[in-house]
Amino acid sequence: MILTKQNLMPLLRNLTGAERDVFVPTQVDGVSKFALMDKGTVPDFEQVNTTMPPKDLLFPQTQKMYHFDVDANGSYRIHEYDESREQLVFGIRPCDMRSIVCLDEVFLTKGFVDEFYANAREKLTCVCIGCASAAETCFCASMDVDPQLAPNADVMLQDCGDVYNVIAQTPKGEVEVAAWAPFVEEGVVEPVTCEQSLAVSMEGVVDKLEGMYDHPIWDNLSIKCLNCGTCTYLCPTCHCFDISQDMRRKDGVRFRCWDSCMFSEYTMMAGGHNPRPEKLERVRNRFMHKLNFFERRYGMSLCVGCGRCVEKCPVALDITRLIDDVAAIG
Amino acid sequence: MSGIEIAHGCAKGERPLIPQVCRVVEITQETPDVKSFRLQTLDGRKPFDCQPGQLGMFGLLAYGECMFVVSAQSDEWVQFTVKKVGLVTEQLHALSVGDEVSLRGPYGNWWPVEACKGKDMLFISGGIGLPPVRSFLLYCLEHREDFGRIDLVYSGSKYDDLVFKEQLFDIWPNEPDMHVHVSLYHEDPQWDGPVAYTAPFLETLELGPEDGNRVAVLCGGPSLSRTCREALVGVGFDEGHIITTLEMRMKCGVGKCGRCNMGGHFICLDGPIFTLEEIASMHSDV
Amino acid sequence: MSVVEANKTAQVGVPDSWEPKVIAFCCHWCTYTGADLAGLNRMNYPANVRVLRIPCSGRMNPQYVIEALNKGCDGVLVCGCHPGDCHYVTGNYYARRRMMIFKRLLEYEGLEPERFQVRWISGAEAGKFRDTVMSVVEQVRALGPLNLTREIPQFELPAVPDGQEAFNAVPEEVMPEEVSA
Amino acid sequence: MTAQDTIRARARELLENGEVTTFIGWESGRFENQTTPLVITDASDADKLVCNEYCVNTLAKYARDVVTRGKVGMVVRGCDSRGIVRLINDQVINREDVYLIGVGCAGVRDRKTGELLKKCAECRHGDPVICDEMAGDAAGRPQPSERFKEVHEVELMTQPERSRYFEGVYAKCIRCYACRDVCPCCTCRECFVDQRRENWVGKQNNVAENRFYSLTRVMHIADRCIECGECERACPMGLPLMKLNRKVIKDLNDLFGEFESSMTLDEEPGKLITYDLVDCEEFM
Repeated sequence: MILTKQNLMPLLRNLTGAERDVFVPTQVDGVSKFALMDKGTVPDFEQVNTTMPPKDLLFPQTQKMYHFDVDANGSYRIHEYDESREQLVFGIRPCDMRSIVCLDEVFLTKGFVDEFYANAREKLTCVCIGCASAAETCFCASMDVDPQLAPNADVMLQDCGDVYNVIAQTPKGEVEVAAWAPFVEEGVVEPVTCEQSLAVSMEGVVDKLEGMYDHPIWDNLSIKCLNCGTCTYLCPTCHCFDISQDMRRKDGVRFRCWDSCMFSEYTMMAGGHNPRPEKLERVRNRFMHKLNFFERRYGMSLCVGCGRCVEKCPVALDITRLIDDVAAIG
Repeated sequence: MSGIEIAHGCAKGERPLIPQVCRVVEITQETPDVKSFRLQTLDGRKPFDCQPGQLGMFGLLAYGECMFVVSAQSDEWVQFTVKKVGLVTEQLHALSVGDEVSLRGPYGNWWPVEACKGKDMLFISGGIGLPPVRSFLLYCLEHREDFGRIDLVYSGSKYDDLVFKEQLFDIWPNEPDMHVHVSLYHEDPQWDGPVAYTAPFLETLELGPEDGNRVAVLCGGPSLSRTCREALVGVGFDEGHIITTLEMRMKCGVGKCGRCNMGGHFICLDGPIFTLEEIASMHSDV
Repeated sequence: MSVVEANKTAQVGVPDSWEPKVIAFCCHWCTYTGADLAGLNRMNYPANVRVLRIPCSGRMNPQYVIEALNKGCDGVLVCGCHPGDCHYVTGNYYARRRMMIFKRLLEYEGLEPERFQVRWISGAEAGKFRDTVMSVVEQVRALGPLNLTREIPQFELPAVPDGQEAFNAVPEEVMPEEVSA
Repeated sequence: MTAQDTIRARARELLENGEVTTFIGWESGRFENQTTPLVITDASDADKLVCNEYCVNTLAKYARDVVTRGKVGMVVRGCDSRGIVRLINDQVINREDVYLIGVGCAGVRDRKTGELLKKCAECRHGDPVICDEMAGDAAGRPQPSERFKEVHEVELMTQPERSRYFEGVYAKCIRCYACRDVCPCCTCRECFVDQRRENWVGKQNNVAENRFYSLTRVMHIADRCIECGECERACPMGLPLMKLNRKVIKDLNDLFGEFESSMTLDEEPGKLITYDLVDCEEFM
């Protein structure tokens, strides 16, 4: 089926119903992120990917887990929040769809299912738009992500120049596309292949990293790092969180919020011992987690090649240069 | 001679981050800064069933929660032993019997009780490292016939720092075929026993590996683990027969919040119990 | 539309039982004794103010002001000795500079000037303490509630399950005897 | 002999004769016109050093991390040198720990748009304020026009407008702390943000906590800020942080007299840690 780009806006306006929040990539006050589509928003499908990743929809930066208060005879009561709502994200890119696969692995497998994430994930419908052109920092093709394909998206819109090739990939997708009848026509068009200027070879990098724990490469890399949290908060696959509470007299809310392995108190223990005290251990841990640890544990790389950290790092620390340096080592 | 088989990533559960409200039924003051708390649910039941060595996230709703080993359990309660070192533990030490706390669990794997059947057991721990070791020791004493000779090597910096003194000096020495060796790091007027650090003290006891029939269980601070590992390997122990329980900062307890990782393994989910052989193969920043 | 009217519109959602909460950081050597003297002389001043003793106005950390405003206070008053009377000689000179800069910064960020005030009140000026407190409370009452933490407005509760009585969000102390229908 | 060649030659020389253990400069990044900080320890890497109009990072704070390895050689322009003065005056490093090679700076450009960066358009001191030697002539840049233009614009807004404006600013902040980690004035051993036991600022990301963090940081660097604008450049969300810092500097100058921090090693202490009996009085 085919959707012309002119029909895109009418389709979007038609989709924004009352019972579902539609998120589109747009500029909000100078920050490009996925925001709620209402009358005023101008979706920006030309920009390849947003500065703020879509993980905010599934795993908000601050998520209230439960509220506790004291009942009549003075004992605590716990009320769980379920703030998940029916959501549709329109215009998510294949690299971000691939990051959702990583988040699903973390939150939904290995003996414990995180029900906050599970509720949100179940109620999320993803309409993915493929990329016809890539930004200079995109390298998703090197991280086995096809810029025009997202297997786990509900509906895939392959960019074919001035039309989209509409493919419904899940039952939820079929239901969705059925409702688009007035805007789409029959036919199949060849998608545009997306050229990427930045490419790295991951050949043997994962195994080489295994033995490079004490290699001087980490020292040269971590010296220039500021240890701020920009790369971890902008990365679509970073999922570390902290749990804390906010009190008002005897009742309070316990919430979980994003945390970064780059912060010094991330692994600080009560007795004062910190297994990762210096920048070197933290930078090494972050890149090893992206390229090796996650691969060993879940069988897929935790880097999807979206290029956000390459673009926004204040000191231009570049994961692709690390991959090249590791590949170059004998 | 392969090492001891340990189950990893075997804890299961629903709604992992939501605690249940429990009540403190008994508090025993072990040392000036260590207390043991026995917990029951509000209606008097055992909060959860757990294997020896498993962890529980015990804390106060107003201040936070920390991960502790279930140092003892019975049919009605679970017991945690808490040393006062930080914000939450300080508030825990201010609790009195009947107060309400938050508890969730059980998390982590457990001591390989099946794999160690029929073997001699050598428990080594220092200071606040005794509670995790005690959970295994109590299991061995309950199933005494399944295990051979049991040795406990325990040391602390001062006499006051020794935990579970009553069991240490009165109950355990009289257990069949069980030998308790206690030492202090420094001279102490109340103590006339041996004064030595754990590793040299261990060497004086000549407890050999009995060609694979003895399993060493180790739990203590980073320095104790390192020195005792060298002492044990020096005496001939194979690293696959030395089991330890690791400690790192934990927040979720279910291998998702990412901070207690050693390499690709999460200590709260795949651990905390590993053999030294497994730890050697991981990227260790402990 | 003057500042006060502008905020009058903000008061639409305010229950008439609302009472402003003002916190007063009082220097132990002067203002605290002044407040004590006001009590001795049976001077009454509105109960909306909570007095917090600090060793010297120089000890006044700007973070306390923001923390107080974040945690639900509607106004902050910082009082210290008159310049020259400070028990620690230079405490209030530093405080004067720091508070002048901080007051301008808060106003620059959109806080109404009346919500954060600083006064020098000596140990003998009980009357001045009472008048200051009364004027600050009246000014803050005119401005209405601040509730900086709109994200956690008295914990909008999840649906209260099975028949437990709903949690009454109005703080207990000022809960009127019987909640009018 | 361009400045870059002089720097490379001098860096190689200093490293070879052991006068410095490490040398801090920039190297070119992967993309066109992209530079990234570089710390070299052996002389053979000296040819990687670049010094052009796209070196956007201020290097001062790296001296703190590397000084433990021995004497540090470094390229300094206006903002870097004031950062080094700041570190020395805050007793984070000593003057003899660093060997400074000065370079005149005409402002650096954005690698994509090629335009002068905002921080350089507002920069008041392009040439280094201290250095051991100069590798190239001073740029002698004209003083920028209106230092406090942005601050005036915000001050002219009405109170509700300002409140909404800063509400919007703090709603964007994601608390990544890049502004703190890039600032040469922010050199506390343990920042109040990491003191979880005291829990000064909560970890949740809402306007109230973001404002608490931001206001505290502004007050902590109030009279020491060197106006390098790195915090604004490093912020991934584009928060106008210099509007806050410059507001405080403007007030300090108006109330307590003109003063520019971190210009000389023997400068008088900042206005907030000194006092004057005849300050104007508004709390009587």
